[in-house]
Amino acid sequence: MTHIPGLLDTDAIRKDFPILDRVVHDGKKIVYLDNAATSQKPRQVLEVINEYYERHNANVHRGVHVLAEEATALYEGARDKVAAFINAPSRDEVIFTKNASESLNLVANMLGWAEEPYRVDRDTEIVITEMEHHSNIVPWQLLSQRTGAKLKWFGLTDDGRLDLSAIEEVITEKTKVVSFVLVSNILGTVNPVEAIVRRAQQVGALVVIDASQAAPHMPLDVQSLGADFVAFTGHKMCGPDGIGVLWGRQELLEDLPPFLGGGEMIETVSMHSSTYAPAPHKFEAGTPPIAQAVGLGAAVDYLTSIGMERIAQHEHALTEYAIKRLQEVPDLKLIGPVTAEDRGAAISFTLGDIHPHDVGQVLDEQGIAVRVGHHCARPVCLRYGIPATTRASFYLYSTPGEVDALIEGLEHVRNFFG
Amino acid sequence: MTHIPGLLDTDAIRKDFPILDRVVHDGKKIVYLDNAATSQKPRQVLEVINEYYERHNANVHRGVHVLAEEATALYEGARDKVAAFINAPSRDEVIFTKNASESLNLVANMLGWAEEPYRVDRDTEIVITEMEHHSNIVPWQLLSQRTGAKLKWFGLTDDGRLDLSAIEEVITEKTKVVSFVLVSNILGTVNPVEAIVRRAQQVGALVVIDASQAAPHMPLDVQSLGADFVAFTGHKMCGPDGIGVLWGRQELLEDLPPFLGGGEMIETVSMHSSTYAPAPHKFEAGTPPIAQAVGLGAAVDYLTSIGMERIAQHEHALTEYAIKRLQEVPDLKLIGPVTAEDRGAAISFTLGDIHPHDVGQVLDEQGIAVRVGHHCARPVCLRYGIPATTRASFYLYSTPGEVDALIEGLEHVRNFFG
Amino acid sequence: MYQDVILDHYKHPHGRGLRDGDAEVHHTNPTCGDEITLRVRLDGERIEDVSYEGQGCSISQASASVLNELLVGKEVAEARKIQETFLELMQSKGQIEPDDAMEEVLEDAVAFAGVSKYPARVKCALLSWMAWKDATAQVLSERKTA
Amino acid sequence: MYQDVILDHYKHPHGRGLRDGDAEVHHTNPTCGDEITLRVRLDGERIEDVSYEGQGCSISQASASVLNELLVGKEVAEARKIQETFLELMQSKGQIEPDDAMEEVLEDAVAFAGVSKYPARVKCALLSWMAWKDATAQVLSERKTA
Ligand SMILES: Cc1ncc(COP(=O)(O)O)c(C=O)c1O
Ligand SMILES: Cc1ncc(COP(=O)(O)O)c(C=O)c1O
Repeated sequence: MTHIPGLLDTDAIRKDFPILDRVVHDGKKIVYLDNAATSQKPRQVLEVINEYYERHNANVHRGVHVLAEEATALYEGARDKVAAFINAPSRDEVIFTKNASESLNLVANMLGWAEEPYRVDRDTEIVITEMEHHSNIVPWQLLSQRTGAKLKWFGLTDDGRLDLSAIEEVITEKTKVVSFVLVSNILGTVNPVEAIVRRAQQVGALVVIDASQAAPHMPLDVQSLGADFVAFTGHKMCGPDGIGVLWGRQELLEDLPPFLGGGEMIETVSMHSSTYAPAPHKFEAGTPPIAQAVGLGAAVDYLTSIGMERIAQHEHALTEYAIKRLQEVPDLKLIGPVTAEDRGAAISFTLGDIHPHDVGQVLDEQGIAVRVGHHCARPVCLRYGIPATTRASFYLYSTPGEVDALIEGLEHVRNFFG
Repeated sequence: MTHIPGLLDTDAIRKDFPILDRVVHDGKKIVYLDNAATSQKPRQVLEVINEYYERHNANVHRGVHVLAEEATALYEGARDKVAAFINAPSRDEVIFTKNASESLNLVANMLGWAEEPYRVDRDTEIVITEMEHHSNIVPWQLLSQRTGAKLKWFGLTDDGRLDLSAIEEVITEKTKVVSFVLVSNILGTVNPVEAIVRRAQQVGALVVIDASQAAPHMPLDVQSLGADFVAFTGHKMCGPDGIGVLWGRQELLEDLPPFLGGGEMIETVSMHSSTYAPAPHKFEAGTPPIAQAVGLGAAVDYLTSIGMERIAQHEHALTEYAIKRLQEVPDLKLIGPVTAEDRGAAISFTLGDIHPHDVGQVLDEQGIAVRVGHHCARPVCLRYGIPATTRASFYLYSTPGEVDALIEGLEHVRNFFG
Repeated sequence: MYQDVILDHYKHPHGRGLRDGDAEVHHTNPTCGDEITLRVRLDGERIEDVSYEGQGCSISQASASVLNELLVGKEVAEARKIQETFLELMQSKGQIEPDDAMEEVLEDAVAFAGVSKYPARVKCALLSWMAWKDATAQVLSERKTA
Repeated sequence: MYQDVILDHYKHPHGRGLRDGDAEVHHTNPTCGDEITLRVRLDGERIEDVSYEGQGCSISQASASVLNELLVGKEVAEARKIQETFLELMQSKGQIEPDDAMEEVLEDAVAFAGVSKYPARVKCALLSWMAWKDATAQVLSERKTA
């Protein structure tokens, strides 16, 4: 085994993840390198979810019976945990959604229906970037189509970074909102938050940060980010499916209109009109993903017990090693930053003329799970003139041995199609 | 034990639900009569969810590795199961959402952004009823506020039924959409679908049915309902939290615009514009609640194995018995139909001057879980001039013994506050 | 949670009914339909009357009765202290075991200690107290602007 | 899934390149970026040429090559039958074990039987076939309106 400083004790950690023992294709132990798509779940999370359903399950809020009180305490307790995890000034700033996509759509819709000074309309501009996930592109395209606002974006440099050289022309006095990804899921790039936030604040634009690929992998402090909204998703951070988070600044959540209407989000309803509950409930219509929030709370506990700094360090060391090894593979071209600096643990590449679908399929035959395609970030592929990439992405349980397996696998791919 | 014909073998069924053995308040076995709020989950469902996370967990679609293929097959397999459960003409008409509230908001938003002939605008009318759940009121209020459309509704008769006497004046040529609940969660009323659908079709209005309290309790056949959209929610039908369903007619799903934008719902994205995937994917932005859909599939299998006809029969017999026994309690007044005909198994009542909160609390002390309040249907309370009700609601595992416990509990409540 | 003291106040409320006041407020607890209309009459700094009418559960009813008994005749400053102590007790999630000092301040209101364990009911107990606080603030601010 | 026949067609594609045609279509598989531009030239009912250019994975490339080899020279009606048989095979989720009759119709294309087990790849195999169907329909409908 390769020795690399900074790694976690993955032998111990891997014991927490039952699926990592899974054997596929007649006896090959799975090498799961598709963590940017979704993470695996530790026993600690699955047990909490089960315990919830087997002992406490009820609908939350308003119940006077034991189960309803327990369920409410667990659900709201999860909100406390998430608030602490992201250093939110107030727990009431944490809204549970179904995924990061809903979180981002929520913001876009709020701003479309908002009163001044927040309202996005035909005289205003929205700014995103060319490296956004579709979930941070399409909501703004829809908002722009529906309000007449102009959609603008930052382009990319050849080495996979945001081109901020014309920042003053992109973010202008007309800009109402700037939404960008903290860590790119396709390029791995970690973006310079401060420069963008500073300019946005100069012109009074709101800042939305898509932290879907950051929250799982590094300490996240919404206060030091300086953004107005931060979105992320549970399933990529050891939590269950079906749960996402939107953090928003309290004053904004108070001022902005609701999105989905229904049970739980109201204060009082008559046939003629309704008033809304204070945030976060105003934005949580219907029975929320209760067990999933509780599961996310357990995931946050799990990650915290290991330490987000330590996880970031582990992934950084692994990324450095992976980049080095990948560069040894003939005809392999990295798409995105070619060093581990300001970079997350998702690494995209092309391999000569071999189509990523074929790369992925032949790797899969060896038990190696990577993702191929445009990774819901097609504009990046267009930008670099490629149809797709192969992406390997790591997490706290990934090992140098798995990087080695990937490299061997790629050699096999080259021989196969060579 | 009281013998009542038509009941299920609850001894056997209850063994499937671990939580029903839960003991609360120093030794009292729980009597769970809050099923209209949420149902309990059988082992069979919890095991499938666990198995999903422990063996198959991956993000769906587009993956070429084994786990991604398995996850996709399980997720799409759940869609097949749900389609069969509601007799949908096509599996592609089944959209997974996070809950019934999202399903209803989805329809309201689609109609607000739609082109003619579907578009709801200031010259058109929306019709609902006074017995809707807030989740089928607020989305239409928001749509009406945002488009200028007029919101109208059917009132209620004194005995808890829809007052359809002026149906021709309520549903008119201007009506674009009629949305109503199939089974009321507060009154228990089963509404006359045919009469409403007939009139709506006469004037060319779309029909939306909120089947949240129907899908768990009786055979549901979207084709024989004759509606255009049907919404329901997983957690009330033995499924997990965080999953809902919207069924819609294929042509409509093709014609109507998307709601949430993001990954999975697109066909192709460039910075300038995007095209959308065909339904159902068009309406499923972001990583869907995969494990939850799989769990709902298992719930549907479970319910089907027992038989929806048999479940309906069981609940009908139990409701008949419960109504009879409740009417023996002095000062108890049923809110809603006073017979079991055209009635679901949710029974609301008041008990003299004793506030429902006190009724619920003292029942809870005896281990009996009921819900108190306005049950997210405040207009019904306003209509009957009461602040709130106490509601007992039954499911396939409920027993006559639990009805008896409720009656005894109510006697105790009366003595306590007498 | 249903201490005898609470049941007693519920069955035989003190000072119920609306009488003359310097300010009136209407508070509701939308989740359970509890409502209260409450008037405060001040004589200088002294609370001359707190009159109220409303509907609600035993907890909210009894709490209004206790409030009336406790606050009428007190100086506003002292009443505020009582209100704050009561609030603290109710938000304690059952963690505060009232000691003698607290009992001296709260008198009958210490009986609500048990209610603080039931999050869904805390609002009921606080309804009249929040209404009182609001009404009193109104009187005082009107005086200032007058 | 990577039968030698498939790899062979991938490495040495038949009839690749764009030549004159009566109709041209451009199809894409947006999920993986596969693209094909395909032209059909008919001589009465006979398929005189199917020319194509595109990018994509080995499966989509090989499939276009196989299509060219199989369909050029055939009558449209027969080609349709081949296309339908191929579609059926690809949608079989690995359930169809091609028999001699099927092999006679599909020739090299039976090698794609294994691909049908991989839902994510079925679209790749079908891309050129759908494009051919579309282009042919265009030629025929233009003829009618002409
Ligand atoms: C009749 C009815 N409609 C809609 C809903 C909303 O369901 P959910 O809270 O799962 O969105 C409920 C349950 O709460 C209901 O009873
Ligand atoms: C950067 C980024 N943003 C947003 C999302 C959307 O997350 P979800 O699919 O959970 O909504 C993802 C993941 O798919 C992502 O990687």
